[in-house]
Amino acid sequence: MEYGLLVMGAPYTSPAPHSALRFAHTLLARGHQIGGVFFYHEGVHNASALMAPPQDELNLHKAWVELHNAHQVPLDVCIAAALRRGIMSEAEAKRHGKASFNLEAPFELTGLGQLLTLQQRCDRLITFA
Amino acid sequence: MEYGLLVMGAPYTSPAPHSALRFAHTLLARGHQIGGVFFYHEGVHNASALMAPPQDELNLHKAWVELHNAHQVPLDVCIAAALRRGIMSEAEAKRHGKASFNLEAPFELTGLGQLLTLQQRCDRLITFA
Amino acid sequence: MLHILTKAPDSDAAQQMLQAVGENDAIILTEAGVQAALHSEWGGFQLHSARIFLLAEDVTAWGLDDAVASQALTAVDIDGFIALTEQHVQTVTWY
Amino acid sequence: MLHILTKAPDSDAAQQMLQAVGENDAIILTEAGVQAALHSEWGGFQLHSARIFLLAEDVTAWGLDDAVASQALTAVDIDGFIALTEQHVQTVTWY
Amino acid sequence: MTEPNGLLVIIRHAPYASNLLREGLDTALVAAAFGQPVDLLFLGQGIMALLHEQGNGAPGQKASRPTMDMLEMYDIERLWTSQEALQALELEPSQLLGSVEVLEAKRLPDFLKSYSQILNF
Amino acid sequence: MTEPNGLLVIIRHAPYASNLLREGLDTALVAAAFGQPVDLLFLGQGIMALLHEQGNGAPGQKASRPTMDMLEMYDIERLWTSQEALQALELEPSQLLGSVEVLEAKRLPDFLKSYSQILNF
Repeated sequence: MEYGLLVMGAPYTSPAPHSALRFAHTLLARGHQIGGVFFYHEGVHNASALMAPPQDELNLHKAWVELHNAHQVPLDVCIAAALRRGIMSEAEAKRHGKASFNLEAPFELTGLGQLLTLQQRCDRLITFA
Repeated sequence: MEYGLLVMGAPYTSPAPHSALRFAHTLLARGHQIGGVFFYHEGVHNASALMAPPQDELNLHKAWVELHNAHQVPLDVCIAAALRRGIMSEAEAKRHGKASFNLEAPFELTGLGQLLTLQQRCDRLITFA
Repeated sequence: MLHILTKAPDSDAAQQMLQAVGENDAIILTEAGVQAALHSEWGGFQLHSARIFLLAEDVTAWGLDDAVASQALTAVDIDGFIALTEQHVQTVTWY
Repeated sequence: MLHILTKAPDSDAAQQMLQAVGENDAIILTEAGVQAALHSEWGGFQLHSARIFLLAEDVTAWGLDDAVASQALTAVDIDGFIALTEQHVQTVTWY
Repeated sequence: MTEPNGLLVIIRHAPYASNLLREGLDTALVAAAFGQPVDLLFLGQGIMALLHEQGNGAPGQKASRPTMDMLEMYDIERLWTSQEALQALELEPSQLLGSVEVLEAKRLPDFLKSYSQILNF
Repeated sequence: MTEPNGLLVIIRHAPYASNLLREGLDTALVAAAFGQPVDLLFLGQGIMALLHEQGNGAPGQKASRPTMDMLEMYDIERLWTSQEALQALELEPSQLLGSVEVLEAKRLPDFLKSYSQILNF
């Protein structure tokens, strides 16, 4: 089946991203497809390239990038939720006159419509929050 | 009296930063001093120079900077809480091999000892969470 | 001691606070805490009604001015909140 | 319908979920939800015990293996969690 | 509520306390703009968004009321809550926005099943 | 608990559920490293950190147990909880780490007042 995942919790604050990652890897091992992961609410912090947890803790940003690299899972981030929380791409940084940015590929800023499309297209949408 | 403020909530998720800012301005208007604001837990996101809320919403990062500029209030950010959440200064970015950063003066990364010093030095410590 | 409650009156935070409030303590309800105005039987009012304050700005934002007036509760503005922190050396926030 | 509970059994989320669970629904308790294992009288067990599952990895992390065993509750690993989502077209998370 | 493509957005968090109410309403508005039929169900603290006395926002925070008022413009006309959820907050239907419909809690399971898609905020 | 400079750190949030437990314990450890007398009070969900059966951490998340075990090394020897808080979780003192002392809830107000400083996590 094709699954969509909605992640609403921030790394190192909510266990939701950890649960979502475990779920994602096991889904793929069972032969399912993942149509996309959508990051909303505090979940947008998963996309921050600047996170630097202690070395004995999982780097969640890196773990999502590895999931993408191994399985081409799209990682979509709600742009409105991201911008107000300080998560932005190089293009948005330019538009807002900021000197730096913290979101880059494979994470992509996108609109909420992407979440609704994901829900409609996939056989299952599972929320981690 | 001298007050210390501890801010534990993130902008646009918790009302705590708004409450703390209102409290801070009214404190100063009443003739009190603010020995420092310490940002811990999710409160570290207040320090993000990359936040770009819609124009009809208060930019909390800017509001803290203005508080500092007008009244020289120290804005201290717990370094351990900040790094794991993707908040880092130029110096830390270099140390961690990151190409960009999102925390700059007047926000300062500091250790938890600063919170304990603030509590001991000030007449009052008020937590916003 | 001054207790600040920022969560709803049926929250874990509120229940823990009520066990920690002593005889000469005061309570200020802010943010989601102002919803206590809807619950006249809330434990806080039973035990400590004389020393409970609600932050007026938050009461108005939450649409609870009528509830506060009809129950004759005491609202204070942010100056009043600060005055309470001046009167009590120790302040604990329950969130 | 499959209901995922990620908060403690006395939380708002748990109470709302219990009102929404229908006759052919299943529940999986994950993250803080696994604490229901400590509360044999929890509303969920009264109403729906045959269709309640606990996520084994979270049970172990929370130190609740003994509680799950002594109450003869059903723990499933993450493969079992996914199997539940395969069986139910609709999944709702209460958090 | 029996349309095949119907989306139910459940709102369970209060205005100001977090951004979940706002983000849930935004989701409903975008779905409606895409032409999807959308209803809203308010439970628990989410009901606080329905008080007609809601003010202009906490100082510095944006009020949710203007967003609530946009719902009708986007043809989101059915707002639901449950009798028991109202009672828990000691609110009367008369204190809510006029358009809110009240369900008995025991009808909730069938109510949820009548939607093909649900998002829970 | 009657020392003039004593700090009480109150822990009210569970392991894994948020980072507040960890950040509260870190604060206690730093205070102790600075030579400040520190006690810990566990209430509500915070008590879950005291279960001696606590495992190795949820997959991918760091366990809190090693940090708990560091407390003694830093001379943080008094861990408190309340009778009523334990009962609410249906836990017996025998399920907790051996060093935990149990207060009656009615003693809590005076207990808090015996510390010159309090931080609430």
